[in-house]
Amino acid sequence: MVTSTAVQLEPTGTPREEVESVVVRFAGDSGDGMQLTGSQFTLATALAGNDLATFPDFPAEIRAPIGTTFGVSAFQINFGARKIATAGDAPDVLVAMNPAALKVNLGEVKTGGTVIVDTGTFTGRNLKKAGFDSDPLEDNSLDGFQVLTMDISKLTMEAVKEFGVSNKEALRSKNMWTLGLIYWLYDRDREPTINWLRNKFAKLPHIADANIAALGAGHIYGETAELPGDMRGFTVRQADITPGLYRAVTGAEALAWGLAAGTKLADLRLVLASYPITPASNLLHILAGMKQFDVVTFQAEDEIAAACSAIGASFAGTLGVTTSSGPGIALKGEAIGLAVGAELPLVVVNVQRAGPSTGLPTKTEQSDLYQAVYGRNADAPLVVLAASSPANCFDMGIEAVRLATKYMTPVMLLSDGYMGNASEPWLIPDFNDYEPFPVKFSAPEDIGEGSFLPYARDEETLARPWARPGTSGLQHRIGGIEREDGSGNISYDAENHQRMTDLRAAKIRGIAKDIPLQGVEQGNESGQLAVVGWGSTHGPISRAVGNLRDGGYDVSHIHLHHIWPLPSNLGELLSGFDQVLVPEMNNGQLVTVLRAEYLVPAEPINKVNGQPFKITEIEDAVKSRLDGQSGEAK
Amino acid sequence: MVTSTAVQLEPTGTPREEVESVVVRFAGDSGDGMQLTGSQFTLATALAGNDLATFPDFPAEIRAPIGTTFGVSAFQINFGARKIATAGDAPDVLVAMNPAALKVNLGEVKTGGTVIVDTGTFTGRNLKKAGFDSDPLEDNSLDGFQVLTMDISKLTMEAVKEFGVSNKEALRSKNMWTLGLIYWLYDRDREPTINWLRNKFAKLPHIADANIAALGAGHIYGETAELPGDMRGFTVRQADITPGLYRAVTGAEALAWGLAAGTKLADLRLVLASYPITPASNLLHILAGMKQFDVVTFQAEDEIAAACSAIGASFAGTLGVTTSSGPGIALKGEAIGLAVGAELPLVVVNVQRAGPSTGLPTKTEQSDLYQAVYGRNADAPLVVLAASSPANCFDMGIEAVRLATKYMTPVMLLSDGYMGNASEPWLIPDFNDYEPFPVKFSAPEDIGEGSFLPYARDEETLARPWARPGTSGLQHRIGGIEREDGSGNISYDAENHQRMTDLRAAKIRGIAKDIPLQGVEQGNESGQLAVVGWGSTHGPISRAVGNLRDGGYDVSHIHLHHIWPLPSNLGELLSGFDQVLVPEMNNGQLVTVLRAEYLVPAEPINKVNGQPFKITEIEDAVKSRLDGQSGEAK
Amino acid sequence: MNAPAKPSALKAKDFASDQEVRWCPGCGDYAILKGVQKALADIGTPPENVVFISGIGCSSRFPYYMSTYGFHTIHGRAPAFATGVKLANPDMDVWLVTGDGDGLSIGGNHMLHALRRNVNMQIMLFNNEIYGLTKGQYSPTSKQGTRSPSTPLGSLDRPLSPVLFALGANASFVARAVDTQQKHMPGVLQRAHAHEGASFVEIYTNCIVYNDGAFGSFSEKTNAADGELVLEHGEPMIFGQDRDKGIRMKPGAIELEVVQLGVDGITEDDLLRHDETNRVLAGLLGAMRNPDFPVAVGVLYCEDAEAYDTAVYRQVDEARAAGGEADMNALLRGGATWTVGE
Amino acid sequence: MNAPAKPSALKAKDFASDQEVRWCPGCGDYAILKGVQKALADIGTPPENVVFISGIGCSSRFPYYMSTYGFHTIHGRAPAFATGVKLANPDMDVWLVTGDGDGLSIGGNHMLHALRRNVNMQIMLFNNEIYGLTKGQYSPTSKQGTRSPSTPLGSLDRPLSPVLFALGANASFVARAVDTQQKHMPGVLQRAHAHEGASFVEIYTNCIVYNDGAFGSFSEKTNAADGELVLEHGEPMIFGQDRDKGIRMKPGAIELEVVQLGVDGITEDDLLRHDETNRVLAGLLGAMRNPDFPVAVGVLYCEDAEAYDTAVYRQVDEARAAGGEADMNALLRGGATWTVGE
Ligand SMILES: Cc1ncc(C[n+]2csc(CCOP(=O)(O)OP(=O)(O)O)c2C)c(N)n1
Ligand SMILES: Cc1ncc(C[n+]2csc(CCOP(=O)(O)OP(=O)(O)O)c2C)c(N)n1
Ligand code: SF4
Ligand code: SF4
Ligand SMILES: [Mg+2]
Ligand SMILES: [Mg+2]
Repeated sequence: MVTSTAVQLEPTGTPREEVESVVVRFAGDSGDGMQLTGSQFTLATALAGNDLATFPDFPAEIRAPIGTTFGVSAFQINFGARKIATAGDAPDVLVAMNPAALKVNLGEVKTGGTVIVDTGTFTGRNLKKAGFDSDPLEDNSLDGFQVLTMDISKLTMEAVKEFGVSNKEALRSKNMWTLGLIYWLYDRDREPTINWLRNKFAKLPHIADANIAALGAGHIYGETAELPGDMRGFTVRQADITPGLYRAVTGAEALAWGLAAGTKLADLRLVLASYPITPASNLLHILAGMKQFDVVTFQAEDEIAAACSAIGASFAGTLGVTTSSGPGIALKGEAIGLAVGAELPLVVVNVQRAGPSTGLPTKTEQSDLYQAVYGRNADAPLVVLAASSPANCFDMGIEAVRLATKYMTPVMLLSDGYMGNASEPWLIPDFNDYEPFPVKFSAPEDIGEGSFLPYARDEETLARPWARPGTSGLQHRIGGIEREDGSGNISYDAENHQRMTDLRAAKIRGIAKDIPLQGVEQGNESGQLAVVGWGSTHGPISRAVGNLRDGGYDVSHIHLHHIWPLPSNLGELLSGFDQVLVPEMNNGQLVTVLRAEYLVPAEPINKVNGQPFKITEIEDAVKSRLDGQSGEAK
Repeated sequence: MVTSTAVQLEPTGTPREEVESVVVRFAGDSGDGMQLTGSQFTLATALAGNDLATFPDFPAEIRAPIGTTFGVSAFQINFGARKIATAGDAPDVLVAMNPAALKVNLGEVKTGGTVIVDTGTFTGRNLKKAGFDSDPLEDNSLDGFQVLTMDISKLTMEAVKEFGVSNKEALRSKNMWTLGLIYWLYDRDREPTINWLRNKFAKLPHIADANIAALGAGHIYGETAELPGDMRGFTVRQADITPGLYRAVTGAEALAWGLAAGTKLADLRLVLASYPITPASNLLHILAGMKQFDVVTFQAEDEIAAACSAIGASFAGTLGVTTSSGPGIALKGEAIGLAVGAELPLVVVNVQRAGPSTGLPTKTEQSDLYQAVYGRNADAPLVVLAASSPANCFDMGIEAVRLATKYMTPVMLLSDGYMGNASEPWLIPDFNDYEPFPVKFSAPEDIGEGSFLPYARDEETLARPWARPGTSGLQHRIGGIEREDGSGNISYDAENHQRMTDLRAAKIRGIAKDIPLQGVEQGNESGQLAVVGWGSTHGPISRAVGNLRDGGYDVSHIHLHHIWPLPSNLGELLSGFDQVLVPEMNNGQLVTVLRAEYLVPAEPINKVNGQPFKITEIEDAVKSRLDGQSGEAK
Repeated sequence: MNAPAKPSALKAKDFASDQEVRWCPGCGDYAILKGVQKALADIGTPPENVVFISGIGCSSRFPYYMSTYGFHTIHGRAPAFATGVKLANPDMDVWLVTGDGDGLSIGGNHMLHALRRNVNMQIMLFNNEIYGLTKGQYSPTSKQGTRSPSTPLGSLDRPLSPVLFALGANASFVARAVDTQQKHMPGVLQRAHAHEGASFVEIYTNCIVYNDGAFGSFSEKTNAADGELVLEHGEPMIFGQDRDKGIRMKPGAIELEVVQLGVDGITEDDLLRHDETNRVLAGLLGAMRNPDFPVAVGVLYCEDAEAYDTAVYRQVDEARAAGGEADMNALLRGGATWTVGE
Repeated sequence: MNAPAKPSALKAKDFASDQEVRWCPGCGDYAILKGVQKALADIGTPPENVVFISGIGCSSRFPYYMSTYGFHTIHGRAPAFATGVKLANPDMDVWLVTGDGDGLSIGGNHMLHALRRNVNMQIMLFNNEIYGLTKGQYSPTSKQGTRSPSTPLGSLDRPLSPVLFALGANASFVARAVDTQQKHMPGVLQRAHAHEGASFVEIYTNCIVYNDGAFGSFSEKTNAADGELVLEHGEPMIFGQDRDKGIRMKPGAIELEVVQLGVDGITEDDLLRHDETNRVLAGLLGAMRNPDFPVAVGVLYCEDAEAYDTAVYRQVDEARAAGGEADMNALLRGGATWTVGE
């Protein structure tokens, strides 16, 4: 059961149709406030007790000329009475605030879906800008859709005229009018949005009033207007959700907080050194506002300087963290190699984007796995982790800090643009439930008679000791030239280099003992086919496997959070399946690692178009492999 | 039969023992001129008609204090009457010019081998500097070796005193005295060295005279002195060598010339942009002296600038080449990604060194294969080639240029520190025998009515056209953001990104059709065990497999020059062997690629101590696998 | 160095490509695009001999809007790509477009070295004192205390002055222009083009979204006369709405001061005359900032020196002349060889 | 900024490590090592609070020879590592060692930004005008025409002046010392240490193997008096074997000239007095080169400014004071939340 704290749900006016889940996409010009609209709707939906997932889709331009297709900004939400795993394959409802938004998004709407259009923007000029030869509202372009046309611009202007706002300001409330209508359609509570508006425009009360009026007007329009067809509003029952206190969280937020939480658990200061790059900049922005958590942030002159200053910070006895995206990570490679050789803790976060090179900065991809696992000169093993969802970023942030500090190693943590920007409901954990893992720095008394040996090793972890500058008696010198086992002095000795290479490899391999055994998310521990995923494909795979299992297929879902080292039982686990399928938003990378490690005939499903997988794409791939099989149970 | 042009072989004085092959190592202080000594001996040996291979081993310091172990410089040569594949596992003869040289090198000398020592340097001070507690000539350290002690310092001083050279200059001729002795020992002709000395010291004739006198004195010493035991000089018969004109060539020379030759065949100017780094700097130095070959060289401010200016040069219609070693290549990763996306020709040479990070710059390794094949952000496939010996660098340089220009792609060409510095005899090819592959730039008349499409594609190669700035009507703009198929204009379109990703991958994969099918160097096309190698392990593998086959083992040697794409028949070839063994001077990299590609249970043999493989190491690894097998023929 | 523009049949629009310009409406970069197209038409190099190279940033989208050859490269590295183009083909007329982040943050080193090497190209640094493309973080030229997403409590770094940096980098040509001053800019760009070597032009540009009005104190029409000093070689330094203010060396000190003409007997003769060839004077002028001083625009410094690429090909030509025909077979056969007979 | 050295019980040898020094015999870096150890003893910071950071190069081996904490990092990036150390722990006394290649070629950008940010550390740039470690290629400070393995026909680039570069980078402290001048160097280093912020010290050092005698015209004992001008704040600029030569502003021009005391009625009063706080004067002095001028050594420029790391922790402290105790649970629960009941 869901109780929404301090919020009263309005009584439903008209008889509503019940649906299990819905996908709505808001689309408009960059200036139309679609992202705000989406996040308000997300909150209202969470408060209504649905499970949900979202996908914001920004334009690449900062501010494209108004009305152009490349200036369209969209926000998609999938919500329902059941567990929601992805933002949805295809919208049931598209809200198009202008012709360009219709042009760009119509192709994805479900056949028979609803299209809501602001006719006020369908001027000749705008149609032309959007590249329409004729008015799609008048030709047959929208056949097969349920189309709701209304002049939202005009209706908004009328609703707000009493508040003395300029025309421009009035039109900026259009998104609230639309939100009001959608609130009515899905029976959401307006109160939290009203509160949010009051708060946001505290210093401009007339703007707040106008927006609130627009919100109300849109809602009333839904209640009273004659909507075409049998459209009478919907009910989406509350989902069966683990009880507790929830919030919406983006991957960027959860990751930033996870890193801060991890360093608190490690009893360390966090020094984040970063250089802005889409879509990783948010991590810098969020952590820059967390100084009271003993977080120091530094916008370096470039990615190399960011990596190097993070490593310098680790040398000095704090946790150095550096965040970037693919091209920036490429620049950090040489420095990361030093951290591997010097054996210093370091967390490197890669919020992946579509590539190669500059690629499509605002589109998502998970094509930096090769770079993470193999992308350095020489034998330079390190730990690679991958978060699987916005909320999971919190725990993976902590895990990255734990492994980096316990094993004195760089850890590469992979997120992606989709996960970073999308938000999902998060059952907020109690920070006190997390086991602290305070770092024990070397102390003068540890060394007894002899001198400090910076490359002595912990027998169990093979980690070297960490001595903090400022500690008397532990002065030592390290660097990138091969270090003598024990003393750390420069050594050109052949056998020492072999030994150190082996030790570095063994240390990282040994971490497999310190991570969870690989489990199966859904399905049996062996069988006809395992779908193996990593990163943000978790959502679509999980739903696809669920659907397939419902359909009687013998499929299991295995999801990796530890990419390197791999869980120690993974090879055995995979060998229990006839087929292994690896969907990736790249041209086949994890699949290479699995084939090389375990000689399993794993096969890739690749998608490299900057968009997350659709559930059906994974379903189809599995079906095509299993339906062809003779005789056996599907 | 061997004829040495213009050189008369001296008649042999004493009855000599005939040996099939010999390994000699010259070792001394950095100031002792061991590299010069070695290269003179190499030339004399080549003139004597033996096959040979060499291994220079420099100290890491520029000029370490005299007499220290870390200042020891060594040069090893293996020569014989049969085909010589490596510089030899263990010296038969060690020449130690001082205690430090003895200290560092004695451990490697063959049991029962000969140690020649300059007693004049075995002073208390020098012994201490070398870290000896007692004089090894007096304790039992040299038991089991044949030791030849003589005061070379004093003998040299005496030999040169008539030439009015200073004491310091006199002592500098010690190496020539020693060379004279070794010339006698192996019956080599002094004439070429005498000519070389006259030439080198043309402006200092008294120095030339002193050196020549020292050379003669050492030789006479061998002829006349009572050498201990049964040492009476050796004969090494001429080897059975393909007739023709030969020279000694280092990998650096052959590679520089190969790149220049390739650009000549492509009818292009070569623009080399590089930043100095050991052991790659030589390429820059050599090409800097080749301006008359339409070679422009540029010492950039760093490796990033080097890569970028090379790419700029390719954009402008010449061939951009950039050379470096592991850490420098790491810095070029982002720029190489741009060349992949922009589809511009580029040759990137990596003269690999021991790592990770700064590692051991003067030691060899082949641990940058991961970096070459996988080390970029996103899906960024390119061509990876690997030379197998100093002389082979010439042909691989040409092949790199051919593929880069034909397919409009970056090519990564792997060499290593060992190959770069070592020299081998080279049957000099006739440049006229090479098939030219002139680049055809787009011309205004190619485009007909429409506008120039920089991302149109050749149907067969999938290469895009190359239009040279300065050509009227072909102006176009390209960049790192995803390009529209055909026009090259910025495109954020999802399906275009998928298509371009697929095209880039298909173009590189398709090159497999344009490279030789993989052959077997020695042994059968299928059988019990294949040893698969790449790069400079060619020598030891080839000799080891030869020895093993002589010993009745069913082993084959497969050597890859094309690492990516792999030859199209390789998978089938490998599947014909029960076992596949991959020796690498790294922690197992090619083996990963082969396992992932072909699901063959290839196993690694790794060596990461900065030294090339010994033949016996490979023999032992093979034997341990085959000897254990029941019943069947070895 | 003051080569007059050749008469040219080319029009500004001949330098415009067919691509839609995608900066934010009101961005200062539109005006610069116009100014550059105008300057190129005046200069008259055919578009096929012109190459625009840029890094990454809003400003770096520039090449797509030109009908010339263009290469939109990677962040910060444009000077290196441009150097490569000139090494490959010194006949190309190379223009570089970069931003304050692209050119001075990640790309500071390449800028430094392109300038000191004196590679023959025009470097236009679009300085909006902010990172536009990545949504508003402060840049190395942002004023201390700038609040931005990465510095919510205000930036702490001391800003760089692009022109002082360039002078310290041993640049041979340093100038300044302003987005809004369409009459002035093409002339400065022509001067830059006429100069042999690396010509550095800082162009102030208004980022209307993230740093609106940063240069209003001199770039707005109403403020220009008082806020700006337009430099002309050999001319006395006069400025002001009523052309009644001037710049002179403060007596007995090594610093500048603003004086009022006619007050305390000060006449034009007391004022400094601009000398483009004095690097120290250029430094003094480059350091002038509102409100105490007018901002100096125009050519601050210009020195004759051989361009790097010219020197490179001089060496190549000399080597060819000395070394004779390059013969690959002769090269391979140079040094010690031996023959193995049949 | 002129803080006198505290009396210290530490001796130079307390700063020497047990590692054998491995430069070429006769390398100038030995003398610098001695001078630095002496300066540190005079300064008196306990070795455990001192961190030496270096890049890659012969000079960058330096940290191994010090008994302090030390990090020999990667080529060109030492300023970034050092910045990280100060961000982590501003109490550490950080010294940076770099070369002309490490600090100005590959590392020029990090140097630029460490200087303008004014991170509190001492930056010693060992300038031998050559790449030592990689065997003698020319560097960005090599004279034009330098023949080296990569420039067999002579280098073509215009060299950088490290001090002019630093001044252009908005550095707050710029000084010069010479390997051979053991009396002078520790004092300069002490001044650098006393300065809050990034203190840049160019130290000329002789690479005996690849560039022997590059600075002989002023670094050799016999030439020092005539070849060098030793700067002292507030003192007139006198030099020469007989202390009879001086520097003044050339009348009516913005440039320096050498004058003879006693000739044409010139007295000490006509000479410039050194003013460390004038950046333009520092530029004039930094540009002086043999044989026309003496080479200026000592503190060229010194300006009071808050150090970057100090400001960073000021902001942290303010945020903590304002934000109250940092509570992770409160953070996670900030903003909009909702409860799902049992
Ligand atoms: C290697 C790399 N790092 C970071 C980025 C992200 N990035 C793109 S442009 C830019 C800064 C742009 O600022 P500026 O050069 O001032 O240009 P403007 O947008 O202001 O014109 C950054 C940080 C990138 N594209 N590549
Ligand atoms: C990434 C990288 N590029 C290049 C090198 C090779 N390298 C090492 S030191 C050096 C230059 C050294 O010159 P400088 O800084 O002047 O130091 P010096 O040896 O003269 O003291 C170079 C090019 C390297 N180690 N790493
Ligand atoms: S963000 Fe700023 S700089 Fe970028 S296009 Fe918009 S106004 Fe121009
Ligand atoms: S090469 Fe030069 S700089 Fe390096 S140690 Fe030797 S003398 Fe010193
Ligand atoms: Mg900017
Ligand atoms: Mg140097």
